[in-house]
Amino acid sequence: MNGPGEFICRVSAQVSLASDSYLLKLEAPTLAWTTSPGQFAMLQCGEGLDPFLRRPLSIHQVERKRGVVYFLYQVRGQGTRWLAKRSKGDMIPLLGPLGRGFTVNPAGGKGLLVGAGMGVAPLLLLASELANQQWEVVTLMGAQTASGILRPDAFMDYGEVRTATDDGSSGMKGTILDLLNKELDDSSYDMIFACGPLPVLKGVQSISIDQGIPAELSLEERMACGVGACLGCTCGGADGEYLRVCQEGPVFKAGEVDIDG
Amino acid sequence: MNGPGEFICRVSAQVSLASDSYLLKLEAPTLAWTTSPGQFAMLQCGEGLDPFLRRPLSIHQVERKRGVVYFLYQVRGQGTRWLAKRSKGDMIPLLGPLGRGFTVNPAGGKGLLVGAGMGVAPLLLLASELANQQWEVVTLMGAQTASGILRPDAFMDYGEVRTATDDGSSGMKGTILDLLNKELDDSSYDMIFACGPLPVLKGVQSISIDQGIPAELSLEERMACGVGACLGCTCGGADGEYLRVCQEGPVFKAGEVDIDG
Amino acid sequence: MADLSVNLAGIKMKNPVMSASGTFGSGSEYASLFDISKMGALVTKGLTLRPRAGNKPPRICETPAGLLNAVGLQNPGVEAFISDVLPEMLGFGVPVIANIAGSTTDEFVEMARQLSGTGIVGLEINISCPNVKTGGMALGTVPEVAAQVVEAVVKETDLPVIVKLTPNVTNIVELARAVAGAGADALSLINTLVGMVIDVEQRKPVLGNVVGGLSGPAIRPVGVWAVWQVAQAVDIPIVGMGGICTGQDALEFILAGASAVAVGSAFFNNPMAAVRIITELDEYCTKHGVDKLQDLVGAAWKE
Amino acid sequence: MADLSVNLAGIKMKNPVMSASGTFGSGSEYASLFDISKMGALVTKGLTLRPRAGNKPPRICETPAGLLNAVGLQNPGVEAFISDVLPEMLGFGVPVIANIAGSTTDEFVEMARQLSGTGIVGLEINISCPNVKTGGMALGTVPEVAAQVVEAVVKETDLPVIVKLTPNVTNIVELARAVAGAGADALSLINTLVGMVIDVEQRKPVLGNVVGGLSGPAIRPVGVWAVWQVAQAVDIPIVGMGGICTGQDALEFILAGASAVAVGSAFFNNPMAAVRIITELDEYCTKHGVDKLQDLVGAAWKE
Ligand SMILES: Cc1cc2nc3c(=O)[nH]c(=O)nc-3n(C[C@H](O)[C@H](O)[C@H](O)COP(=O)(O)OP(=O)(O)OC[C@H]3O[C@@H](n4cnc5c(N)ncnc54)[C@H](O)[C@@H]3O)c2cc1C
Ligand SMILES: Cc1cc2nc3c(=O)[nH]c(=O)nc-3n(C[C@H](O)[C@H](O)[C@H](O)COP(=O)(O)OP(=O)(O)OC[C@H]3O[C@@H](n4cnc5c(N)ncnc54)[C@H](O)[C@@H]3O)c2cc1C
Ligand SMILES: Cc1cc2nc3c(=O)[nH]c(=O)nc-3n(C[C@H](O)[C@H](O)[C@H](O)COP(=O)(O)O)c2cc1C
Ligand SMILES: Cc1cc2nc3c(=O)[nH]c(=O)nc-3n(C[C@H](O)[C@H](O)[C@H](O)COP(=O)(O)O)c2cc1C
Ligand code: FES
Ligand code: FES
Repeated sequence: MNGPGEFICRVSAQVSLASDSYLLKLEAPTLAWTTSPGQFAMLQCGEGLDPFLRRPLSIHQVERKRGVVYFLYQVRGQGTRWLAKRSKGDMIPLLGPLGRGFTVNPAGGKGLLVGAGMGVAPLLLLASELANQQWEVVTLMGAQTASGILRPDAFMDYGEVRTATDDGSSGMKGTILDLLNKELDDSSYDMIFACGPLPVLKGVQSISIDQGIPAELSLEERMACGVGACLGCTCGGADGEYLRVCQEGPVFKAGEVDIDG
Repeated sequence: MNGPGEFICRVSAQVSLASDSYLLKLEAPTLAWTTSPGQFAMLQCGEGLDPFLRRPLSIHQVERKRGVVYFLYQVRGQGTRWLAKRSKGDMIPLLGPLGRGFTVNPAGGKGLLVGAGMGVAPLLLLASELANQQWEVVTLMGAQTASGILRPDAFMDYGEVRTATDDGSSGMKGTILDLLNKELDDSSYDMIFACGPLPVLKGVQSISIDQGIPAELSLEERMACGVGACLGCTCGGADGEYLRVCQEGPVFKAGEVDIDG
Repeated sequence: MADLSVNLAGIKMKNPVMSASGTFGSGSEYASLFDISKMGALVTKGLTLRPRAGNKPPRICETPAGLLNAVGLQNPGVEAFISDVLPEMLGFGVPVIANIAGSTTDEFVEMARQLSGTGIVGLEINISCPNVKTGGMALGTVPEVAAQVVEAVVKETDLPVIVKLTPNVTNIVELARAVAGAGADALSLINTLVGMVIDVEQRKPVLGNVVGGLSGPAIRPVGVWAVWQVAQAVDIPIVGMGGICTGQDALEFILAGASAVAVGSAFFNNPMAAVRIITELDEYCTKHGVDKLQDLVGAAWKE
Repeated sequence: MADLSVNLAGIKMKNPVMSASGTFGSGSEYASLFDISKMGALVTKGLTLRPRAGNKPPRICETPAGLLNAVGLQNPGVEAFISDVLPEMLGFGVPVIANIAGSTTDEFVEMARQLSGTGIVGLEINISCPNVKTGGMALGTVPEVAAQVVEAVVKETDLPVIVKLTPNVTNIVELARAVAGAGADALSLINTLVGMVIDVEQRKPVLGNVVGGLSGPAIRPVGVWAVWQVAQAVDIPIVGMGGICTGQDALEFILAGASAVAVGSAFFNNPMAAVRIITELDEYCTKHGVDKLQDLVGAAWKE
């Protein structure tokens, strides 16, 4: 890894999916080649000085030969609202790749991907890399309702996909943790990779510890610099010291972090 | 006059002219019907809170039946740079019509329009109204070079157009004040209507006083509210009191203001 | 429709949204845009005993997410205000509060006297204007001096006295305690921060007055902090202000401890700001099952 | 190429653009983005005598044209800094200034002692941090207290002593005079303004620490004003900061009287900000026929 770069990227396409979510395709050849699964970029989401901070978004998918990078995101506030209005030809400054991503053991294995809501964003690139390294991949996706299950078809390229929704409109009726417990009852896995809201990550963390299955969790925190310089994005570490989500994370081993601590 | 309104206007077209200047066409039927020559609007020129203030732009031209209003403006800084990037379908919030415009005496007469650089912006609607009221109109336009003479063809619809440029690339070689002096040597006028940088307005003011020809001058000042509420946009009045450019102006009688005072 | 009403030290308002002094003219400037009677209260431009011409232009300079102003209290003087401007303000059927800016205690007292019985329902004592050479902020940075002004005005008038404080001090709580102790009925927080902008081409200050007062969203966190601190230290109600543009912004101030809020610079960004804020406050209450907005005052530290 | 160099109280810099304490890590975080040796000087994160864990998250909150931070001086302590971090900072071949934040005078003195002879070329005395309970701003608001800290440090060290002041005071000129009188070699203006943001859904402060320091373009006019006032009152050089994002912003501070400038929050908006500023300062000089940038220091009031 040579460290992040600053790129002004051309939008090559943007499409709106369900549930206020968007798939953004940027021309970013260097980023496409240098990033690894679980890393993110800081995107400038405005023209003036408001909003002032860049927005962290996970690298969702890359097409190395075409030099493009995809982001999958949900409109939450001012920055993502601005981003959703961009279209082909617009330019977006971006800093990346950033952070420590998922561990993809080249020896292969059986991996369980757990994506709650928008938490699926960093998992697609991971699924593809795992598949490349001969891993067997199963993806669990959870949401409130079927329209919140994002891009299940894309995940199907790399292995089986199972879903859970609160209302039962897609897959199992229940939470993604219910689905995870069921899945672990049925099969054994070498590794769990999870991303989603804190309660889900906390659940995965205790399941991982209880059942002795190693897990990696992708966390979120408010960020300013994105490169480890400002100490603004810390979360509690297992040994009481603060860890920088942008540098020691965003992906942590389940035992490293004190979630909601 | 019923006072200004707040409208969110759709851009119906925008075209870039010479010298970093743009012609913007907005759907604004109420504004088109209620405005009079020399009035202006405050346009919101950004999406976030930076830039924070709206930008004052003169009503350049209206097509009442089509419900459209044109603005002619030059890119100067952050706000106008943003505006120049808008295209068909974008929405722009706008407050108007604002201020006191030019006096168009329904009795008719012979009017001399003096537009220095971007100062021509408010004069086209004036030319059309004067022509409507049976005035004979001559327009003097000045700029550094030919490319700075904006829309002379549009002004030709309402009367003769004469130009002056510093380098002689269009019309007379010299300043617009030289051209004005020459014109007044050749013909007599009932009224001068001028807009442009302060030195030009100051020149027109003294010519008006010296030669006893009434003149109206359109001034500029930094504005916050645009409606007379904040007292931020004042210029010196002839009697020593401050006048609000957005309310008592932007068009003043030559004797009312102490230019650069 | 939730109950947005507030009784601010005896001033009854149907909602907590006031205009901030100096930003809303007499109200009539905005009357073609929205129904002014929807406002909770109107506050006048800062008034002085004699007419004031104000500072030399330029008086306004945009800054990131805000602006500097150095109007310098241009106003016709309290007498001409009462005869020429006040009647149209009263015509909106909304409580009108007079913002007064004396350069001495005597001037404050004299203005308080002249304004009583005119229909004005409260006085906002402006000891925080950064744009004048005498009076203004000079009276509002030393607790004892501020208290002395307030005491004299309170003695003179039966009207509720709201004291407007400057954030340009080391310890705003100390000031607030001093004026509360001197009998203030309420506080307004905050007036503008002092700032300046330099024109790098001209190599001189942009404002004719060199310095000006910084307002707008840029200063909102400073305003919320002032209210948060002061509300926990004094027992009188607070009018919160500083960059309020939306219902959410207003709620920040209310949750920090403000009973009412004032809208100033926001009008320049969006002339419909006050209407938007009132609507959004109501929506928030409805969405969150809040019957009475006043129940939220200080809720961010009370629970 | 104009002459951008500056000798800041004995610290020789090839240009006046420094990093602002706490925003630039050790510099290595940005080393893949631009050549760090292009910077005029690097300033460390605030150091304390013992390691500090810092405040509980969230520590960052965006505000209009700025941000609040409440990092709370997380750092490994001065000893670990010297052994683990300083070597890589010195490796960039750029002067390194240590920002020290004691909670007592003795701590300041002890850190000054430990840092001398380490390659550090200057000390920035941080008596203006709003995010710690002891020391910090508490030492920097009363002129006599500030002067006493500075005097003790100056006595201990041969390094140039730069004193960083807070804008959260009634009279920054008085403070500046006091620390200049106590032997400070230079001043840094300004540290952050105190502010807070409330989450209206949670009805509690966003920051784990409740309050934080407001930085970024939002506060730039306050910073320019502080420099303008202080530069005319003291004879020691000033490092100006507060929302500097462009060459034009840096020039505002220089024309107001700053000999050098620091870039902080701008890195978060644009990681290439420092490079941009250096380039634009050079362009401005070339365009306006300025041979030596230092000739412009204070030009807005000197002529
Ligand atoms: C490493 C990382 C990767 C992420 N990847 C994705 C992704 O791939 N897709 C996606 O939809 N979202 C992702 N997020 C969350 C995303 O960053 C926020 O939704 C986004 O910043 C919200 O910005 P806004 O302007 O729309 O919202 P606002 O609420 O207006 O933002 C205000 C401020 O809070 C910050 N903020 C708000 N929510 C979050 C959050 N959840 N995490 C961190 N900062 C936040 C913003 O960055 C901004 O500084 C990721 C977050 C992190 C930390
Ligand atoms: C009544 C009136 C009518 C105008 N009509 C036109 C027109 O039709 N066409 C046109 O090109 N220009 C017109 N102008 C000037 C136009 O308002 C400015 O060029 C524009 O505001 C610059 O904004 P900016 O963001 O690009 O520049 P910036 O320099 O970034 O603006 C910074 C601030 O200064 C203000 N400002 C800068 N220049 C001026 C100026 N000359 N007058 C007033 N405020 C200024 C801006 O509004 C803003 O608040 C008019 C000005 C006034 C007062
Ligand atoms: C143009 C302008 C004029 C002002 N005039 C006054 C005044 O006369 N008296 C006063 O007490 N405050 C005055 N203020 C301060 C505002 O009332 C308010 O306290 C401040 O602007 C912060 O609120 P805001 O950010 O919502 O504008 C003025 C502010 C502006 C922008
Ligand atoms: C995240 C962050 C951390 C900071 N940490 C320190 C610090 O440790 N010591 C210090 O003196 N100032 C610290 N500051 C203040 C900056 O050095 C600077 O004075 C202030 O941010 C204003 O400049 P800016 O607007 O360019 O950021 C910090 C600022 C930020 C944003
Ligand atoms: S965002 Fe700055 S250290 Fe992580
Ligand atoms: S811009 Fe507010 S009075 Fe003219």
